[in-house]
Amino acid sequence: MDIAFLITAAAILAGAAGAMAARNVVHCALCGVVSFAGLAVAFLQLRAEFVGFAQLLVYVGAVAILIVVALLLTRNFEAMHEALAFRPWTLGLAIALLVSGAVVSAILGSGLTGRAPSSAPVPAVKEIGDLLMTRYVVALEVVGVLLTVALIGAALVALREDGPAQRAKPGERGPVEGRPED
Amino acid sequence: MFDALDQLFVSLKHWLVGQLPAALQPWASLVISAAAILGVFMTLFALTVLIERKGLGRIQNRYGPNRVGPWGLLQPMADFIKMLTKEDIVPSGADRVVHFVAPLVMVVPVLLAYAVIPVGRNMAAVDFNAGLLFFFAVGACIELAVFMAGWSSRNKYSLLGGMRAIAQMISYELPLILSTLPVVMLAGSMSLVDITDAQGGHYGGWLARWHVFTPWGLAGLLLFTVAATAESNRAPFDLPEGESEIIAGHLVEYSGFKYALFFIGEYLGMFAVSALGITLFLGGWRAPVLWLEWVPSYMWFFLKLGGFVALFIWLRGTLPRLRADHLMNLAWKFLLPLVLLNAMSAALWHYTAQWTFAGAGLARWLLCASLVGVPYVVLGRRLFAGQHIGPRTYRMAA
Amino acid sequence: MGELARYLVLAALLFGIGLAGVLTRRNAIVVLIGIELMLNAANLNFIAFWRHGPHPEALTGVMFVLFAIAIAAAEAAVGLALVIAVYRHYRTTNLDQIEEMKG
Amino acid sequence: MNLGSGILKGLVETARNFVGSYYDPARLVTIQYPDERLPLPEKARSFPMLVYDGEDPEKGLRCVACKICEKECPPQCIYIVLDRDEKGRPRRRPRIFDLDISVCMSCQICVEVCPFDSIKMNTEFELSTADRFGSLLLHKMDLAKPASYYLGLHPVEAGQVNARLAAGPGHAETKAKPGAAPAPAAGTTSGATPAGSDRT
Repeated sequence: MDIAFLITAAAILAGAAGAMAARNVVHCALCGVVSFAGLAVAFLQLRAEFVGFAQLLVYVGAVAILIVVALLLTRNFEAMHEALAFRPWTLGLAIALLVSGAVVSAILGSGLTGRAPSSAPVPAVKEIGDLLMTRYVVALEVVGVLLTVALIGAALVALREDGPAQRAKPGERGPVEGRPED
Repeated sequence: MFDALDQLFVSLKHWLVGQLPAALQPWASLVISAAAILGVFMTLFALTVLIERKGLGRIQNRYGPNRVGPWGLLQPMADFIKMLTKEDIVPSGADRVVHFVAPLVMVVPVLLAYAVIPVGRNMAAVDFNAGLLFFFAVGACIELAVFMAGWSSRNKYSLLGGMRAIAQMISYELPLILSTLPVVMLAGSMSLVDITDAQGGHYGGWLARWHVFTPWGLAGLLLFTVAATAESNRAPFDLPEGESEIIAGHLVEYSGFKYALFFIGEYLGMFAVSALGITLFLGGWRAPVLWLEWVPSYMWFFLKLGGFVALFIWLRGTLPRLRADHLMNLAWKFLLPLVLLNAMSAALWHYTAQWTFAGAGLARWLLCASLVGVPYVVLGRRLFAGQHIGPRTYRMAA
Repeated sequence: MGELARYLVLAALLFGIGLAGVLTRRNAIVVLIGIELMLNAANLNFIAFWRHGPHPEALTGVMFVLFAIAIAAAEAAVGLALVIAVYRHYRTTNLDQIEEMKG
Repeated sequence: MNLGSGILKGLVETARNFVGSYYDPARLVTIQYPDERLPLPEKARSFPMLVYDGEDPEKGLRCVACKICEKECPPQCIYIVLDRDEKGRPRRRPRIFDLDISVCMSCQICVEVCPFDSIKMNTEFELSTADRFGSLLLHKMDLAKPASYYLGLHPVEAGQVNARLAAGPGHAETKAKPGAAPAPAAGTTSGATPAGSDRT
C-alpha cells in the first residue's frame, strides 16, 4: 500500500470519527469538511478528476457552508453540556459495528479484492459533457428540476411563518430614509 | 531570438530539472513551479501594497508612504518586519486550534489556484482538464477559512463579519462562475490552456481574437469584474471588513503574522481572480495586435495583471461601500439574470457565425449586444424605480 | 489487500462511522452530517468500482457520482431548512425532544 | 438616468485627482512636517519660560520670586523658592524655579499676573521625551531664555513689553534696554520662524 493512500484514508476516517464524536457541533462540521476534502483527494487518486473537483466545490464550498450557517441560525455554536447521544447509545454503535463488519468481511471474502485499476486515461470534461447531453440528458433534466424544487422548497420551509410581507422591509422605501423631517 | 526570450524561463526550468536524477524529476518540476509562483506573486503582493497605498494617496491628493527608502520603496519591508515582530494574541475564549488553522486554510487554497493559470506560453504549472473547476473548487475553501476565523475568535463582531463575508461570497460565486460559462461553452474545454489557445488568431489580420472583442465577451468581462471584486472582498464590496461598523469583521482578533497571512491571502486571491479574468476574456498571455507578438508572452500577462490591479485600486479609491441589502440585490436581481442572458448571447453569437449576407458582422454584433444591453437598461431602471437617489437630508443633521 | 479492496474497506468503515453517528447522536445537524458521510462512502464505492471495472471508458460510475453529488446538495439544503423550521417551533435541534406532531 | 454614469463620473474625478497631484502643486497641500514647517502664528504658545536681560541668565533674570504666579497657577505646576544670602536676607531672585509641563495647561494666567514681565509663553512644542519625570520638570536654567529670543517669538507683544519696561519706573529693576533688541532670529532654537506682525 502506498503512503498517499494511507494518509488519505487516515484523514477521511479521522475526520469522520471526529465529526461523529466531537462535543462542539461546529467542530463536528469542520471535521466533516476534513473528511469530505479527503474523499476529494481519494477521487483524484482514482483518477476521477472532474468528480474530485466537483466534490470539493459542492461539499466544501456549499454543503459545509450550509451546515455551519444552519448551526449558527439554530444557536448551536457552544459546546453541548448535555448528553451527546440517545440513552442506549451502545445499541446504535453495535448496529453500526455489525453492519460495517459484515460489509468488510464480505469484501474480503469476495473474489474482487485482487483486481488492479485499469489504465484508462483521466476522463476528459468534454466526454462527460457529451454524455450528459446525450445518454444522460433525461437524468440531467430531472436533476435540474429537483434542484429547482429543492431551492424553492428549502426557501419556503425556512421562511418565517408570519411571512415577510408583514414585516417592514429594511432599506426599501422606508419612511424615515431620505425624507426631511416634517 | 524572440522565441528564446519567450521561452527563457521554460528552458531554464527544463535545464534545472535535467540536472537531477530521473526519479526526482517530476517532483523537482513541481517544486520549481511552486517556488516560482510563490516568489513572483509574493513580490507582486509587496509591490501592490505599496502602489495601492501610494495610488490611493494620490487619488486623495496625498503623498502616500514616502519615508522608508527612496520614494518609500522599502515600505513593504518595514511593514513585513513590523508584522513579524508584533505580539501574536489569541483571545482567551477563542478556539485555539481553529483560530490557528484559519489563516492557513485561507492562504493554501489561493496558492493552489495559481497552479492552473498559464502565465505565459507553455507556462502553466499544471494543465488539468478541468482546470477552471479546480480554480473554483479551491476558491470555495476560502469561505470556510473566513467562517473559521469569524467563529473561532469568539467575538460578536468577528462572527458578524464572518457571516457577512460568507453570505457575500456565496451570492457572488454564482454570477462569477456563470459569467465564465460562455467562455467554456465556446472553447469547448475547461482547461485554461485550451481556453487561451482558443483565443489565438486575429481579426482582419491584426486584432487578436480575444473574447473581449465580442459582445458577450465584453459583457462577460464586466460582469466577471464586478463579481470578482465582490468575491475578493475589495471595495466597494468590502462589507465583511467594514471597519467603521464591525471593526474589520473576521480579522478583529488576529494580529501579527496570522493577520499578515489573511492580508496576503486576500491580495493573492485578488491576483488569482484577475489572472483568471485575463485568461478567460483578455487572451491570457497573448499580444493584443499582430505586430506586438515579439514581446515575451509572460510580459503581456503581467502587464494585463498590472492593469487589472490598477483598476481595482482605482475603484477602491472612487466608490463608497455598498449597503448590505443593496449588495444582495445587486447579486441576485441584477447580475444573475444578466450572466444567464449573457450565456444565451454567446450561444446566439456561435450560431450566427454562418451568416454571410452583407453587413452580417454588424447585425450579429448588434443582435448579441442588445440581448444583454436591453435587459441591462430595463433591469436597472426597474431596480432603481421608486428609489430616491440624490442629496439626502437627515433627521439628526442640524 | 488488493487495490480495489482497500477502497471498498475504506468506504465500508466510513459508512459504519456515519451510521453510528446517525443512530446515536441527538443533534439533528450532526445526524445530517452523518448521512452525508454515508452518501460519500457510497460515492467512493462507485468511483472505485468504475476505476477497477472492465469498462472505465463508459464513465457510468462518474456519471452516477455526479448526479449523487447534485442530489446530496439538494438533500442537504432541504434537510437543513427543515432543521431550521423545526428549531423555530421547539427552540431545540435535539431529536429526542421533538416528539409532538402538533405544530 | 444613465445607468452606471455615476460610477464613470466618479472614476474620472479620482483620475483627475491622481494625475493632477503630480503636476499641480495646489492640489498637493500636504506639509511634510519634520522637513517642511508652517510658520507659527504670532499668538502661538506652548508652555511658560522665564525671560532674562543681558547675557547671564543668573543675573539678568527678570523674576524676583514674588510667587504671584505660583499662587495663581490653577493646576499648581510652579514651585518657587526665594534665594537668600548668607545672613538670610532675601535676594529678590529665585533660588529654585520649577515648572512641571506635564501638569501645566498653557492657560497663560501666570503671564497675565506677572508684574515684572518675567514669565512669558514659549512656542517650543517638540517636547516629547522618553523620560516622564526628569525631562518634563523644567528647572530655572531650562526655563531661562534671553529677551532677544522672546522678541523673536512674539515680536509685537515683546515690542510693547520692551516699550513699557523702558518707560515705566513702577518696576523694581528697570534694566530694560529700549532699542537694544538683537536680531530676531538669534535664539529660535525651536525652528519656528518668527511670525510677522501681519499674522496676528
